[in-house]
Amino acid sequence: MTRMESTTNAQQVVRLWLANALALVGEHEEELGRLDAAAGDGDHGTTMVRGLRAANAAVTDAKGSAGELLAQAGAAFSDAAGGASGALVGMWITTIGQRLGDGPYDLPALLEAVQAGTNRVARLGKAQPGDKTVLDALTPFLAALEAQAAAGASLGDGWRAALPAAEQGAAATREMVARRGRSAKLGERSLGHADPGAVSMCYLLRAAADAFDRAGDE
Amino acid sequence: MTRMESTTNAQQVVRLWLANALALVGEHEEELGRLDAAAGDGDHGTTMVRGLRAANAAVTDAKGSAGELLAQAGAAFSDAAGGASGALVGMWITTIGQRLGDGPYDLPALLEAVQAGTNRVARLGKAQPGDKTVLDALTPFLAALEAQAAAGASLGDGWRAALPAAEQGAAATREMVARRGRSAKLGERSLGHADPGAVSMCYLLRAAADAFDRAGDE
Amino acid sequence: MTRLYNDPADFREELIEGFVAAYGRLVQRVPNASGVMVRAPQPDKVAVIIGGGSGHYPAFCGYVGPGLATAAVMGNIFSAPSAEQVYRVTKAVAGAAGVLYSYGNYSGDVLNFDMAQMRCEDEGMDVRTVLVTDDVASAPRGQEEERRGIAGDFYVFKLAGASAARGDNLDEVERLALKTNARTRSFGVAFAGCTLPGQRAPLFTVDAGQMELGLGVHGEPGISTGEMRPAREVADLLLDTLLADVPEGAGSRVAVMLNGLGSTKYEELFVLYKDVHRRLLAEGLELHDPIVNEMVTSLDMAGCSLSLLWLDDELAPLLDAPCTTPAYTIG
Amino acid sequence: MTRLYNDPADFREELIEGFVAAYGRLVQRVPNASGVMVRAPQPDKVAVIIGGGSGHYPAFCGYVGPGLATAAVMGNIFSAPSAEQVYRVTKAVAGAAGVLYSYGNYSGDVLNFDMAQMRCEDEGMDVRTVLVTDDVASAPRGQEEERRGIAGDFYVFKLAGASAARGDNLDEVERLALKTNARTRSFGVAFAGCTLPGQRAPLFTVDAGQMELGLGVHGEPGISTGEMRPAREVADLLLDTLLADVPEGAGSRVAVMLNGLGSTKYEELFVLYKDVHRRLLAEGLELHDPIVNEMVTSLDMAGCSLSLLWLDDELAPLLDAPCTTPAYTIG
Ligand SMILES: Nc1ncnc2c1ncn2[C@@H]1O[C@H](COP(=O)(O)OP(=O)(O)O)[C@@H](O)[C@H]1O
Ligand SMILES: Nc1ncnc2c1ncn2[C@@H]1O[C@H](COP(=O)(O)OP(=O)(O)O)[C@@H](O)[C@H]1O
Ligand SMILES: [Mg+2]
Ligand SMILES: [Mg+2]
Ligand SMILES: [Mg+2]
Ligand SMILES: [Mg+2]
Repeated sequence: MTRMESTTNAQQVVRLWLANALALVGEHEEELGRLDAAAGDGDHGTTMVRGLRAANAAVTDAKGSAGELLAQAGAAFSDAAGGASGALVGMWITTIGQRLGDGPYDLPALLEAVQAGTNRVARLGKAQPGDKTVLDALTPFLAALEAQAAAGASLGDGWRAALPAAEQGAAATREMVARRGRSAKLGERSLGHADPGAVSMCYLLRAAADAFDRAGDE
Repeated sequence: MTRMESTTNAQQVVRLWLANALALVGEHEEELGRLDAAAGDGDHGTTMVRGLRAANAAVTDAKGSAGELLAQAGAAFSDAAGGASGALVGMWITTIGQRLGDGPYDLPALLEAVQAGTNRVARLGKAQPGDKTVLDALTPFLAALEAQAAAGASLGDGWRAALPAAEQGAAATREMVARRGRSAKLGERSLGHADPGAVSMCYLLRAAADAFDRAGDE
Repeated sequence: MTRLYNDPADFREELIEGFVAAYGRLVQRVPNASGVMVRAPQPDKVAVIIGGGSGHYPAFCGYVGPGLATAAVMGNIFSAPSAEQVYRVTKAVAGAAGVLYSYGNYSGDVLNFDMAQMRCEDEGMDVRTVLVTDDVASAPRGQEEERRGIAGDFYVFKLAGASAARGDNLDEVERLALKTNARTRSFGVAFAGCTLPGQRAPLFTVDAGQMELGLGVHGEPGISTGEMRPAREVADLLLDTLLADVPEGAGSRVAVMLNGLGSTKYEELFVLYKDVHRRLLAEGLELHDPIVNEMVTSLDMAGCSLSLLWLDDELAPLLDAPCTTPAYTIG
Repeated sequence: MTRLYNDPADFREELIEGFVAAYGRLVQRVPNASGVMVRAPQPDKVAVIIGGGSGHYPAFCGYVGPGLATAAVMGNIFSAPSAEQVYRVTKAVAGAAGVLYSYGNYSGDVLNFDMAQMRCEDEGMDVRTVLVTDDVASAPRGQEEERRGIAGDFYVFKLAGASAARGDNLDEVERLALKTNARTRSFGVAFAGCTLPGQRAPLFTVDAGQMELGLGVHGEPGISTGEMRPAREVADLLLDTLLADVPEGAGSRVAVMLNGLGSTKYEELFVLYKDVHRRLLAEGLELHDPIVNEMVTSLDMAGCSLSLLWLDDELAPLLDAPCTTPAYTIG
C-alpha cells in the first residue's frame, strides 16, 4: 500500500499491528526472557506480552482516529507492562499516535511520528545510541526509513525496506556494554547477549510491516 | 580373651571399644544418614558420630573403673548426641557401666549389664521388639549371648558368636512398619529400609568384639 | 541447600553465638548451656521453656522474650537437645512459680525433656509438660495425642507465654496451653526437601509435578504423594483436610496461620492465602488476625502448612497480648 | 522455584488480594490501584510512598503501617509499577503535607515514578524523590548516585517513615531520607538464582563451588564470580568490601542488617553473623540493634547481603521509633 486510504483502513492497520505484535512477541516470549536474564531480571518477555495484551484490549472497542487508537494503546501498554519497557515503549506508541492524529498516514508522516516517539524515549531514558538499549534498533531504522522516504517509497515498501537496519542494529547490541537500565550494573557481563528491548522492538517493527501489507491486500 | 584380667585391662577395652565404634560408625555415617532420611530426618549418622566423639573425649583422661568410664562415656554421649538415639544409646551405655561397676568383667556379668541397659531403653522408649527400633538388634543379640553364656563361652568368643543375631535382627527391620520414633508417623512408608538405630547398634556391638580381641592380644 | 557454615560440627554453637550477638538486646545465652533466655527472668512468674532441634527458626529461639517464651533449649540441626541441656536451662530460669515445658511431640524431644523433668522434680521443682500435637497427617482422629507438632507450636507457645506473663499460676498456664493445643490443627504439603549442612543430597526429593502431603518439619518426606496442583486447589486440599478434623467444642472464631517452610516464598503464600481466606469466610468462620509468614521452618525445604486455632473468649486475648521477641512482636 | 500460583498473569492481583485479606487489620487496598496503604492515612503528615516490583517481600507492602510507609505501589514480579499506578496511589494518600517517594534506583522504577511525580506536580502537589543507592557493587566510589538499591531500602524507608510519623515537614523528611541513604552501604553474594512463576529455569545458575559477588535483588547475576568459601571468609569478604567504602562523616555507631535473599536460611545467617559481629567489634564499631532476617528478598534466590548504616544522634532515634506493619513491628 502507498498510504492508508481511509480512516477505517488506518484504524484497521492499528488493530492488525497490535495483534501481529502480540503474536510475534508471544512466540518469542521465552527468548526475550532469556536475553533479559543474561544481565537483567528476566521479565522482558512477560512484560511485553502483558503490555501488548492490554494494548490489544484497549483498541478492540475503542473509537477515534488511528492516531487516537495508538495513543490509547500506548497508555494501556504502559500501565499493564510496568518496568522500563512499559514506560518507554508505551510512551513511544503514545507519542506516535499523538503525532499522527487524524492523519495523513503516509510514509513522511509516519517517519516524523516515529522520530518524535524515539526522541522522547531517548529523553525519558537518558540514553544514546550505543548504550545497548531499544534505541540501537530504532536509530538505524529511522535512518533507513528516512532514506526510503527521500527516495519516495510507499509506506509499506519503505517500512519493510528499513527493517534490516533495525535488525542489524539489534544484533550489534551483542557487542555493546550496557550503559542504561538494569543490565548497566553488570558492565562487561552484559557483553555477548543482544539487548532484549532492541530485539523486541524489531518484532514490533516487523509486525507493523505485516499489518501494512495485509491492510493493503484487503 | 576369656575375661578382662585387670582393672587397667578393662579400662583399655572400654577405650578401645569407643575408638573402634567411632571409626566404624564414622565410616558408615552417610549410610546411617540415608537410612534415617528414608522415613526420618536424616541425622542419625551425624548424631552417632557426634555422640561417640564426645564419649571418646570423656574417657581419654578419665580415672576410675571400666564401669565408671562407661557411665561417664554414656553421659557424654547423651549430651553431645541429643535426639532419640542420644537419650537411648547414652542411657544404654551408662546403665551397662553402672551395672558392671568395678567388675568382674566376664561374660555373665556383661550379659546381665547389657540386659539391664536394654530393658531400660525399652522402658524409656516405650518400645517393644518388632517396633522397628534399636531393640530389634539388641533383643536377638541378647538371646544369642545368653545361649553363649549358658554354654560357658569366653567373653570374646561368646560376644562375637552373638553378633550375627544382632545383624539379622537389624536386617529384619527392613520388613517392619515403624511404631516408635520419628518414622512411626510415616507408617507404611517406613517399609523397605532398615532402622538406622538398629544398624548403628550392630556397629557398636561389632566394635566391642574387636576391642575384646585386641585387648586379648595385647 | 545449607551453604554458609564453617565446620558442620560447630554449627549449633556458632548459630547460638550469632543469634545472641544479634539479639542481645532481647535475649541472653544461658551460661554453660545450649540455650537462650530472656534478659531479665522473673522468678515470680511461671517459666515457659520451649525447644527442640535447630533448623526451624524462628522456632525456637526467635520466640524468646517478654510476653512469649522464657527460654529455649537448642539442639543440633533436627536433633532434640539433650536432657542435660534441658536441665541446665531449666535450672537457670526456674523460680518458685514453676516451669512449663512445651515442644513438638517427637520421640527424641520427649525422651530428653522427660529425663530432665524427672531430674528437676527429684530436686523438688514443679515442672509440667504440654506436647504440641497439631499435625493431623501424623495420626488419625481418636489418636490425637500421637500426632507430632508442626507450626501449631507457635500458637501453644504464644498463649502459654501470654498466660505466664500476666501472672497466671502453673495450673492455669498448663491448662491454657493444653486447651490451645487441643484446639489447634495443622496440615502441610512439601515440594522439595532440604539439605543438612555438610551434606550434598537433600533429605528427600519430589518428582516434578508431584507434591508430598503431610509434611514433617525435619525434612521427613510426607505421609503420601500427590499430584502438584494450582494454588487454589492446594488451598482446598489443605482446608478439606483441616475442616474434616475440627476439634470438639470449636466455635466459629478461628486464628489462621499460613506458614512457609523455607523456600516457598511470601508472595506465593499470599497467592495461596487468597483462596484460603475466601473459603474460610465461605464456611462461615470469623477470622482472627491471620498470619502469613515463616513461623516454623525446616531449613530451606519447599512447602507450607496451614494451621487453624479455634478461639474462644479466654484464648483470643492471649493471642493478642503484647510480646517482644527477635522474630515476633506485638506492640 | 515459584510453585504456588494459578495463572501467572494473575499473580500480582492474587498476591495483593491475599495480602490485604491477611493483614486487613493494618493495611487496606488502594481502590482501583495496584497498591496498599495504611488504614487511616493522616493528611496532615507527609505521605511516604514506597514501591517497586513484587518478589521482594517484606519489601514493599510488608512495610506499610503506622510509623513506617504510608503506602506501597506494587508492580508485577520484578517489574516496576506503571506511572499510572504510582499516580493513583499518590492521589489516594497525598495530603497538604506533601509526598516523599522512596524506592531502589532501577531504570524502570525511576521512569515510572518520575512520570507520576511530574503529573502530580502539574496538579500542584509537592512531591520529592529519594532514590536508594546502597549497593556498592553496582558502581564505583565517586558514582554513588548510579548505584542500585538493595536491602538498604529498609533503612531509608524506616527512617523516612519515622520522620513523617512524628510530624516532620517534607523538607525534613526528605533531608533525613537522603542522609540515611548517603550513610548506608550494602554488599551481597548469591549462591543460586530464582525462578519466576510459570517458568522452569532459574534466572541464573551458579556452578557448584562458586558464588556470585554483588548480587541484585531481581535475580540478576552478580557483578563477578568467585569461589565459594566457609562462612567466616564470606563474612570477611562482605566486610572488606563495605569497610573500603565508608561514607563521609561516618562515626563509630553503626546499624547492621544481615539480609537473607530467600532460601539462605536463618540458621546460616546467624552462623555468618557471628563472624560479622566479631569483626565489627574488632574494628572498634559500636553496633546498634542488629537485624538478621529476610528484609528485602528476591523470591527464593539463595544468598545474602550485609548492610551498614552509620548512625548519629539524629538518625538513631528514628531507627528505634515504634512502628506497626505486617512484617516489622517495634513496640
Ligand atoms: N534508560 C533506558 N533508556 C532506554 N532504554 C532502556 C532504558 N532502561 C531500559 N531500557 C530498555 O528496556 C529493556 C528492559 O526492559 P524490561 O526488562 O521490560 O524492563 P526492566 O529493566 O524494568 O526489567 C532493556 O533491554 C532496554 O532496551
Ligand atoms: N521410642 C523409641 N524407642 C526405641 N528406639 C527409638 C525410639 N525412638 C527412636 N528410636 C531409635 O532412634 C533411631 C533414630 O535416632 P536419631 O535419628 O539419632 O534420632 P531422632 O529420631 O531424634 O532424629 C531410630 O532408628 C530408632 O532405632
Ligand atoms: Mg527486565
Ligand atoms: Mg534422626
Ligand atoms: Mg533428629
Ligand atoms: Mg523488571
